[in-house]
Amino acid sequence: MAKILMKGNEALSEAAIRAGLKAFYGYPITPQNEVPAYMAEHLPLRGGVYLQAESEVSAINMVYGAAGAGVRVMTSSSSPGISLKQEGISYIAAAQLPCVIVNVVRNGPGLGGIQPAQGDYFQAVKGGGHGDYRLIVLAPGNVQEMADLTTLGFDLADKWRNPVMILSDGILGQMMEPVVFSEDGAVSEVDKPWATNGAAGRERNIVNSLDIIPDKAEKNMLRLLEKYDQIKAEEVRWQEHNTEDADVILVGYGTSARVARSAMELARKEGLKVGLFRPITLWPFPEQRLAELAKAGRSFLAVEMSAGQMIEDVRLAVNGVSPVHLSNRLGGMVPTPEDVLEKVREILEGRVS
Amino acid sequence: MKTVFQKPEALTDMPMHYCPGCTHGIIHRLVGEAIDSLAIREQTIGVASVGCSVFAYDYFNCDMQQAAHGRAPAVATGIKRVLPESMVFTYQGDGDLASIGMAEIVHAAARGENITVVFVNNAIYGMTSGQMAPTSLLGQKTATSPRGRTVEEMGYPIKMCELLATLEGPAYLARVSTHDSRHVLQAGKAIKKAFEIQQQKKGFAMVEVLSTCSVNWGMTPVKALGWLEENMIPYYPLGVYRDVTAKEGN
Amino acid sequence: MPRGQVIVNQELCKECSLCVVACPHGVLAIGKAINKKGYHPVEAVAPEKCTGCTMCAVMCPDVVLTIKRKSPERK
Amino acid sequence: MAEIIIAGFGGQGVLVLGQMITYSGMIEDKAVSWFPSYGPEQRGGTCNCSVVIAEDEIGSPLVTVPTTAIVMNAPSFDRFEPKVGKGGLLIYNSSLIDKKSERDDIRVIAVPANQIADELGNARVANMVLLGTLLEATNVVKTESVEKALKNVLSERHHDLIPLNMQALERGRAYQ
Repeated sequence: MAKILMKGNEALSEAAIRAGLKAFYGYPITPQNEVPAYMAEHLPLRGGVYLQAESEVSAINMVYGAAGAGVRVMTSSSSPGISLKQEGISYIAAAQLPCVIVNVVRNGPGLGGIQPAQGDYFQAVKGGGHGDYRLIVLAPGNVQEMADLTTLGFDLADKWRNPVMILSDGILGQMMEPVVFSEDGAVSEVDKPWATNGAAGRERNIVNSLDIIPDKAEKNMLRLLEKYDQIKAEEVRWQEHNTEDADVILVGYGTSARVARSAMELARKEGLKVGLFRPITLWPFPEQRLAELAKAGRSFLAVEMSAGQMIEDVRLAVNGVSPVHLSNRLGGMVPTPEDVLEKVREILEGRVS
Repeated sequence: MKTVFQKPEALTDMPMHYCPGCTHGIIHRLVGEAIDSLAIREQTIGVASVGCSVFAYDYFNCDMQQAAHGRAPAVATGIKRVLPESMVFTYQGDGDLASIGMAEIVHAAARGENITVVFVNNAIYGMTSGQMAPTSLLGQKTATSPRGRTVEEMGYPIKMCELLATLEGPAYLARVSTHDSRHVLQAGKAIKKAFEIQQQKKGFAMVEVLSTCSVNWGMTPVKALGWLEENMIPYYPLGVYRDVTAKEGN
Repeated sequence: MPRGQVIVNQELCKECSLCVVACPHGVLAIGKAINKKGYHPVEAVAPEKCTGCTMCAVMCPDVVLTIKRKSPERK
Repeated sequence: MAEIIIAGFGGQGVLVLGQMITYSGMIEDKAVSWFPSYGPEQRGGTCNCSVVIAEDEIGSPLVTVPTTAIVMNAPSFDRFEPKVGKGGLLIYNSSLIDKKSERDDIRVIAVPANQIADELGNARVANMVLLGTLLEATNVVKTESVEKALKNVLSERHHDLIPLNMQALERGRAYQ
């Protein structure tokens, strides 16, 4: 199993193809462009369909169609493009179709810029489009995970008949690191008896999100919520380092977790008891474990490249038992380990309220 | 000696970010010259789009709005309907106008919206680094058509002037080129005309300007001019596709 | 005494050569100097041949060139 | 742990130089990461990349306090010279940078990289000259690894350029 030096966007694409991807529909936007370019180059030669849609709106509806037809399908974009896809994502979640949606987040709001950010957290984990629905949201922390979580994403999407979002960012997409792909080429696909692939010898299938009779619609919603509860019970993933004795636990995902890790190492060198908690699933959020870690005399510090979005979920989990602080940068600026360490010092010296 | 050529007033002093030899700069200047020669700078509102020309608001020395990808004709409609005496133009590339913004341009044209559209067709996505555009030629290799555009996979390149000419709404539709100085001078005349049409309240006017993208075409700026002439013009014939003033014997 | 004069705003030049090719009289060439952006700006290597026809400036994408002419002949 | 910034004009081979070091580190089974400045400003504008080579898992891939900075043009000198960490190394291309570092807490090496590359007959190997200086001044990666990396990074039809690249590397070593 040889190591390959790859960009995050390329590793993710390769993993998707290896996971049995049958179709990719996208539209150009920076900083995710390596994904469609990789797909255009490789997917048609390896049994899949690549098509550049005329818009993100169109691309996500192509995904709806292919997912409904029962094949593994994905799309990728960056923040403004993901906003355009929200209508389609809501329909996909309602129709319970499995697919993978990649967001290589750039800074917003509006057209914003092309530099890395995490300002799409709320959009990703709280639904994003209209109605009561959830995406399973996976947050890779390195190039290897860009690949591994994509593979996992397809499996979870099929298992739960739910759209999965890979919430990446401009750094994880553009950076190169070694990546290893498992040589076992087995694709773990499931039966999709609900797919609209031709009603030969069976009752016809309908892929639909219209629910016009209220009491029936409510029952369907309750079934959906029950599914979400099961996902919460079974699919929570996270990583922690040095949390046992920590006075301050840094909480961060994706690139922020990388910065937090460096900050933790600097802090430990100074003898400061700092730990790191990295959510890998952002929905379901590892709230139970965070609640267990909360205790008097311990603080949490959310490290984010947004105005402070994930921090709200940390606060909900910690439920007032420990104080929760924020260290963040905005606008495509990336926090430095030194910034985070300074905030840690402020907390330990009681300089923050 | 007398100065016979200098930067138009309707352009700012900001150096343009375009790659060396990119004809966007020429087209910006032509728009600026048209605005100067009609003396309309103070009543003009430009709408910048998304793509390489996303920073157009830095370069045009008039009021500018920045629109979401493809939506510039809708934004321009919004402005023009509430400020009918203003001069409103959009500046859009091929991805913006002919792909994601196809609905907006078609409906603005169908309504005969009294705006001027400068449509820059360089047969590729520049800003996002060289993906296939709706106007990429058959056989053209791009980042997302690495083996060349085929009819089977991606269908045919879209001829916007011809397409919009099927509608009753447009008052002026013309296709021009930037591949040599003679054609640039002609392009300048067409752009000026498209503003005059708006000034006379005759309705929707669009000038499609064939343009180069040497970086993403993978050639020198000078070679790119030749490539445009030899490959784009045969598929995208130059000329006037609609001119209501001609009917009036103007 | 040449009929025309081309003035180069060196810092704006991106060394694309479109003006060099456009000039019918071989007035311009890419120079040896380096500007702040790392480009070699165009120079008037045969200024005596300039007629002030503006063809170079018409093709310049960066409005680098200003043209002067003795009593404009036409336009 | 080596945290390296490489910076210059687009087209000077800044990103490739970073990839060469990263690739070489991977060959030696070290933890490595490479992150480029990205976007339209790359073309013709300034560009830079961050390279981290470590024994263990890498935290932030964005280098803020470089242990080494390799700068190839004047704007990059102005931007990164002050950022090099205490005790660090600054290697700069004196062919295009007419400046001196005022710092006495870092090691500074001036290399006329473009001049040497011109002497070797190919302006594009200026980056490899600077890599040679880096290899001699630090033990961040081994020369053999670089040679292996070259074979992997360059497409087969450019393999005839490897001896020239190695020659450039050797010339760079002389500046310490």
